[in-house]
Amino acid sequence: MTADLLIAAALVGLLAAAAGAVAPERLRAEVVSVLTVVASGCGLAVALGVLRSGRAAVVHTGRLLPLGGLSLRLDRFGALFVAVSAVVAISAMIFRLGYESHALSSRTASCVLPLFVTALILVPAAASVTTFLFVWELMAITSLLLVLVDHRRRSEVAAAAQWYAVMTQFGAAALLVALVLLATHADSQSFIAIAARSAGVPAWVRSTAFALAVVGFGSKAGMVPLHVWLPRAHPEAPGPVSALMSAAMVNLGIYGIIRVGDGLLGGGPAWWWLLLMGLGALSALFGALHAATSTDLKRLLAYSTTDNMGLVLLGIGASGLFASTGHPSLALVALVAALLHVVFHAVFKGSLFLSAGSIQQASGTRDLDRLGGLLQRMPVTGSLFLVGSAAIAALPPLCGFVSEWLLLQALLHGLPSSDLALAIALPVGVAVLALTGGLTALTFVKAAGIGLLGQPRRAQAVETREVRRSMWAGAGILATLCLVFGVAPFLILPAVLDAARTVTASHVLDPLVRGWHVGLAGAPGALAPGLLGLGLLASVVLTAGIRRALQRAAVRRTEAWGCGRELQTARMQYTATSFGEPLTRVFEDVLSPAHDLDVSHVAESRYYVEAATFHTSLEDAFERHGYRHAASALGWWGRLARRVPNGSVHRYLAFGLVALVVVLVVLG
Amino acid sequence: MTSAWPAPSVVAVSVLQVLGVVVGGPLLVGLMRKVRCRLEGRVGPPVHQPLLDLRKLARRERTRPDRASWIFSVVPVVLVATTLVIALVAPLLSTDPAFGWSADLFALIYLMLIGSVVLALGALDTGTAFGGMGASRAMTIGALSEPALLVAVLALSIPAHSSNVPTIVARSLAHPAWLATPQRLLSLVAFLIVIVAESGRLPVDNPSTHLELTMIHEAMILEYAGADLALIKLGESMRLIVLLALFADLFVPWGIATAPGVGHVVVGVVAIGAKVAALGVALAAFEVAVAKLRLFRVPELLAGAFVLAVLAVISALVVP
Amino acid sequence: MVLDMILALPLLGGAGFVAWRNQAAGWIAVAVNGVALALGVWVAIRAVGNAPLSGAEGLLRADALSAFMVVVIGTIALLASWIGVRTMAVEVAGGRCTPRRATTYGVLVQAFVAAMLLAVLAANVGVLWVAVEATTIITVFLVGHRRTRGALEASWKYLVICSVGIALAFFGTVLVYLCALHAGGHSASALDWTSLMARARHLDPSVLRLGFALIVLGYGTKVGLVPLHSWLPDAHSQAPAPVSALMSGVLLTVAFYAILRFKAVTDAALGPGFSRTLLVVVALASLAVAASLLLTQRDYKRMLAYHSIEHMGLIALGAAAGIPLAIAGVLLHIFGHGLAKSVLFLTSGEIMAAEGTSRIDGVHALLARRPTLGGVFGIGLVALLGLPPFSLFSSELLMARAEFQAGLGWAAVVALVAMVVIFVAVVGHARHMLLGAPSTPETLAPPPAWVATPLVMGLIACGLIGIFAWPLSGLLEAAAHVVTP
Amino acid sequence: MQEAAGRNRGSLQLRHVDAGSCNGCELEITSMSSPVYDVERFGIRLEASPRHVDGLLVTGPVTRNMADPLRRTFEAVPQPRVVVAVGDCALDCGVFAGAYGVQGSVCDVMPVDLAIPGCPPHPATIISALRGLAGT
Amino acid sequence: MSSAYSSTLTLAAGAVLICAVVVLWVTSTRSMLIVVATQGTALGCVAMTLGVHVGDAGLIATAAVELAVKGLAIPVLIDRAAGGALDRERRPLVNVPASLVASAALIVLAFTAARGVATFVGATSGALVPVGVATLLVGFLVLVSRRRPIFQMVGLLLVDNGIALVAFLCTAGVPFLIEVGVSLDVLLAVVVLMVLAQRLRSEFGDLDLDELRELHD
Repeated sequence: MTADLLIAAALVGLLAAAAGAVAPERLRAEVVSVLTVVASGCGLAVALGVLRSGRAAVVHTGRLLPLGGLSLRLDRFGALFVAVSAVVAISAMIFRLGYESHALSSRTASCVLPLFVTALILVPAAASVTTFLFVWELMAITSLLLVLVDHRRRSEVAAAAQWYAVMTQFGAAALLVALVLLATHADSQSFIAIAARSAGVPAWVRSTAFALAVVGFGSKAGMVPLHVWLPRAHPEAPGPVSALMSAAMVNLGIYGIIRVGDGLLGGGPAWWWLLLMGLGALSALFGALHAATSTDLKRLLAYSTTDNMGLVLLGIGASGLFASTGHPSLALVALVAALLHVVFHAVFKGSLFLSAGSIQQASGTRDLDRLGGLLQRMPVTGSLFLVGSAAIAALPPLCGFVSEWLLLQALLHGLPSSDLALAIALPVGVAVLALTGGLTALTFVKAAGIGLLGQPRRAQAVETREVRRSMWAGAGILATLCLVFGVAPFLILPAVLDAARTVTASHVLDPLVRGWHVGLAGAPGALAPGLLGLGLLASVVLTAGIRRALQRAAVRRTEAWGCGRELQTARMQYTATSFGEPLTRVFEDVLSPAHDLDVSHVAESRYYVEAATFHTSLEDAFERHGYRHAASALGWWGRLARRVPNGSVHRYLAFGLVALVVVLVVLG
Repeated sequence: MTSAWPAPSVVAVSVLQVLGVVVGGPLLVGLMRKVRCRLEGRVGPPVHQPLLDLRKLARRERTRPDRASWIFSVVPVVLVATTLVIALVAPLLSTDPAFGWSADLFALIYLMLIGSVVLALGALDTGTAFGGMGASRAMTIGALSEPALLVAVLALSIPAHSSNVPTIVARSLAHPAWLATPQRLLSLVAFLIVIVAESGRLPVDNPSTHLELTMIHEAMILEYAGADLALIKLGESMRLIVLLALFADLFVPWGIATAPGVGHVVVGVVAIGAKVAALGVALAAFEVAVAKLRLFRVPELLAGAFVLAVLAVISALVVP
Repeated sequence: MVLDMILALPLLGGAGFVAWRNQAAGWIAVAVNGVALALGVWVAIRAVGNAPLSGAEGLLRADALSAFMVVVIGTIALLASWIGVRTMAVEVAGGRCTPRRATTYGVLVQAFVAAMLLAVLAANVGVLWVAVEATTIITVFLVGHRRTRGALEASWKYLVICSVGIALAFFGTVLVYLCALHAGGHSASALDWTSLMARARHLDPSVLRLGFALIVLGYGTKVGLVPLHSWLPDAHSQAPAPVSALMSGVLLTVAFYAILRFKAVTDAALGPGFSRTLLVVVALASLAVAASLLLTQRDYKRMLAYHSIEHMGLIALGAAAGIPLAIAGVLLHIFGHGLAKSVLFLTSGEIMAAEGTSRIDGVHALLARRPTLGGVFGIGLVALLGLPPFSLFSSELLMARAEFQAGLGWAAVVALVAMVVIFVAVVGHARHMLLGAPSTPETLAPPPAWVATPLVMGLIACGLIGIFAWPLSGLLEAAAHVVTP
Repeated sequence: MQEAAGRNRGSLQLRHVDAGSCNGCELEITSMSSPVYDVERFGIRLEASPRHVDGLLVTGPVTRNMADPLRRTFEAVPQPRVVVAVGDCALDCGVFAGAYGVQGSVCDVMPVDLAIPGCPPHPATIISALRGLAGT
Repeated sequence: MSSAYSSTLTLAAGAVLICAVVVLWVTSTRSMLIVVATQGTALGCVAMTLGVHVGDAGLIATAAVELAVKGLAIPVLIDRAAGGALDRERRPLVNVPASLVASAALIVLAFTAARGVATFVGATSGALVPVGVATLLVGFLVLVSRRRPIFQMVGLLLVDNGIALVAFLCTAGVPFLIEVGVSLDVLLAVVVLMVLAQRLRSEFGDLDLDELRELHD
């Protein structure tokens, strides 16, 4: 039954793609969106069925994919990711109904979008090396084409797509080697067989495969230093696509790391996981810092994706570390925390990206320095963005807090430890969590405060109007989930626990308390998000009531206090750049911002300034110090190599003569 | 997960805690102001002056900048409400308050964070230069002090194997030797620095400055008037007293009511009052003695706190 | 009989050009090639699980491998002759070509196709050699068809280098013949494929070793493998698009077919180690050369040509692995590469005709200005770079799996590194050509539907054979077993 | 006055505006906060934001340039609000009466609730007047 | 008989190699053509000698074809291609003394490398196989070092002749049908080269091949 639904999801997805290719332009958006929602709905149904029953959905056919065969097997672990992708896809497609983009309505884009969603749903179900790589690459190429949609309007799109293409191909190559290496040593390309036989595989093969998988999947998850494409490509994609990429596609990088590390390899030595924790910590800090200093709304969100995926990697690393040092119960808790964060990140980041898409469409820009005052002009979208921001800043009672709390608990309960690795890694993990937590709060105060509040910083922003209903409905679904999961995590926690158990084949008794609360079994105290939410609501009502009782007169609306000055313009407000400036100065050594002050004087005297322009820019340190050099080295090599074939037929023939001589010498 | 205490005691303790925080907060501020004035050679306003101010403000007109949204009006309410929740669940008087099992230290910190965040949002909502300036500075300092705070908390939680505050307090009482360990002392200092930074006291911020350009916290609330301002002032004083009370519980837990009974609770009230007052006096005295730091020296202070907290964790691992 | 017909049909099409001398002849050639393809498909269906067909008194022989190659050649020939009608019409209309030369062109293309068919259908490896040499001579005029300085230069280089290479292959063939005679072969039939395989175990190892090395060197020239690969970018960039398509799409792989045949003999005699070492060396060298020269490539037709060198390197590496899975992957790759590369060359011909330059920096914003051509070119590059759903993805994965199984994992990793570098380079070039906004808002006429259709169909075919296993898997496996123990 | 005292009941915050003073009054106002006079003990403070105060403490004649800012500051104070004019200049422009650049006294610009004469007024005078407002 | 056979064979084969070396030496087209014709004839003689020795009619026929094509047709064709112009190799890429030294090295290489094949074949013909390989290598050297189109055509011929020599010596020639095909192909190749050389001259004028460098990356 579930298998049929899985096939149905894929077929409806293909149907949607076909419809996108042939439908008349008038109907295209509607037809494609509705069909894709149906496909995602099928995917969601399969995932929920599998999560509930625990019976995997299996599809196998040799009639597809020559000499490899298509092999799908959706277990609970995969189902969790399918469910997440499906929910994000449904929201994004509802959003897409109202999203006005001529480019996204083109024949190609309409055809590719459903394919992308289908690939997102199929990746976690893939159960053989060939199938996995096929759908993985399909996902990569379809998302690449969708990133390209706006290439005519903005020149940055092409650059972003180029970065994305290169990084994703690099990652795919690493994955191919990792998976094929495992398949070769396990003598089968089925995941089940590999998992069963991987224990007998030589240690170097296991380690190589894991390291390559971390590289390959990490690049998809936006792991530093392979993240460079993410803050370029996610922002340049059209609204619904960037939501799908940042909320659903990056998760699959995490999926892959867990699937390979825990599922196929069944865990490994401590250094694997320390490596992962290190990379996670680096990603979290780097992403958070750049998000805090970004002024482009969607770029900020993209960097924050890197940050959150870093936290997830930290959790996975901690989980593996616990498992390898003999703490199976904590390992499970840490993994659950990481997975929970994946789910919640999808929910709030999806809502944020969709709201950001609305904002971009309504105001025509995503530059925070030009936005402002949107909450009054777009009350619903603005509120949804606020909810998402609060969730991502881990403010209770929204969902972000629950997963971060659980992760903190896992790290905390691993201490004190006699194991040196744990004793060093866990406190560092807590410190990273804490620092990113603070930076994220700052980031989203900036995003929401500068973007939505205050006065419009540009004339056009005054004209901004609320977007169509379906657009905020799409973001609203996810924002509602932020609140629902935040208050009632028990709705999702058992499913996540089952998923984590499935992939680690863990037999640990229930490590978490059941019911409304979240907590570690056997540990005193727990988190009561529902109660907390209720308490907050009650005390807000109480306080507001008291205020109302004390002061019944209407609030007087006056001009803002400007020290008595006559001229109080919107330009005097803090911008996103100035908001982040103190932080930029604090982390000057890491961010190394470039300043450029250009002063021109009046002709008569140098004492009078005619005009002054100040320009500041922050470049990604990895891009500047790593990738640029690599690119110029390749260019240098290319120019060098070009000198060899200079067009002389004699030289060409001489190659042959030399080869002939070598053959004769060696074989004669 | 219900309290082991009889219901009336629990209710009584809860009411006392909330009342204590609501009334004690302004009084603490008054006390600190008094101490300050005395040290400066003045008589100073009466200790209950902040309460008088609040009474007057509560009846005054509320204003709202014409471009601000509904967020602006919500901020004071949320600020007070979050602190009320903390006052309710935190073990200020007894080790087993209502919902004490849910009084997780991390949760309390994040509840406080809600207050900081909404204050900053409210400041940005005014659409003025001062609001943005204050919000930017406050959030930067907050972002840097949070890691120090969380790591310091971790250092406290490690020996207790829990981040539940009542549990930590109860275990500290059971093992007084913990209190003199290096990790305690180190995290104590870190905690103190963070309290100073979070509550906007000298040397991080001068709460009585009149110069907008040097303001951090005051700049954020320039636009609030009347009842809104009263709530904000109340909320801030509540945050301060809650922080100090938590600090007192975590580092000097003696006197807290560990069993139901009027006697215990009375002792608890007196003890926490005395401890908080002593801390307030010490803080005020310290404030008189130091000058405000330049804004960009503040991160150095917070980084110092962070290092101390990390050292605390490491020594917690070395000296279990 | 069928085999004779398959050979005769293209020649018939060539005769049509002489008889009619107008566009109708072009369509007749298309039809004739279509019929040849249909016959080839029939032969292929029959070849799976049955004894090989033979024809022309034993001179021709079609086992599954030959049948597969006939299908590949037929498909690409159909595509190329279809677009050839357009190319010649445009050239004649534009005054760049006289009707007389158009006729010559038509005849030569058909002869070229026939020579390739002869090469893969020949029962005797000597005849195979003659056919491959014949393709060289025929295509020299096709390469030089434009009569420009560049075309002349390219055809000179092409002829000289390939003649030398093919002579070396003849040397190798002679040495194999020598071994076969000494192993008891009869002089007339010793070079027959079946007799060679039958006596493979008794062939003299040291002479055979030298012979195979010379064959790899010699036929490798036509395949475009290092070291005698240098003619390829020149010839492919100067030839008319349909000829480039045929050369890059099938001629290279027909030459590789010869290497595959000899490899089977050598492996049977010497074990797989020798041919593997040799092929790995030339494959990796070819990949390195292609990667290095694609980095700063300035001409898009040359870019496609170097891309062919890369794919030939991949095919050689796959063949080095040698196990049936690898050979199946190689053959699938041959088909997929043929389709994608010929579509790309044909499209690039259209682009060049429309834009008047083959320089990468001379072409911009194609997707915006010429959506059809730009789209086909872009999707073709996607296919060629080995991304799904196109068959090159499946075949590259198959080859990689096989290489790992055969213990050539390290070489596969090196190849992957080269492929990533090539990806970087090609994506950069494609970005400059395809993306962006047009500098001037011009409305440009798209190519007629009858031109776009075969191109799109080619890409669709390339996708379908990568997704659906059932029409091809059996044939691929049967063909792979012909040249593997 | 009485109304204000009943309203404030021991808590009075004012915003000081120098509308064009010679700074004589400022010196006296500053010395109110010194240990000698210590106005704060009566619950009276000067605040930075007009939103936070109960009224204005205006000194000096109202110059042309300060008239508008003064009015704006007055508008910014939440109601009910008081205006305290300190010094002779604030009351009737003093020696600056009729000078170029002087628009008039404070009461020409806004209603004055409490006038404290003197050139400059003694701190004790100011404090006692303000105590009347504060109700202490 | 046997000694006459072997000395004839050795003489003819030696002539093939010597002609190849002489090609390196000469600079004028006319003298080079004489050398090429001589070499073709010598090659034909080798085939003829072998054919007579074995008594194989096919081989004798092959020898006749060979004589006709390589001894006569091709030199005449090349002469036509040269169009009577006095084309000289003025400045070879590798000058004459150096190319002679190089050819000596290549001949040594050929003798060492082909030893295996020589012993495998055995007998007089086997011993002469290295001569063929040496011719091939010298031909290759001509291809690599000579700038004039006609000299490159000749280099190609030398390579072909070397291989043909090896073929005759090793296996008494490939089967007749294939041999005809091969000869036809070589003939056609030379014809095509000739056509190309004419076009090159009409397009580029007096041309060194080394200047033909318009096409490169």
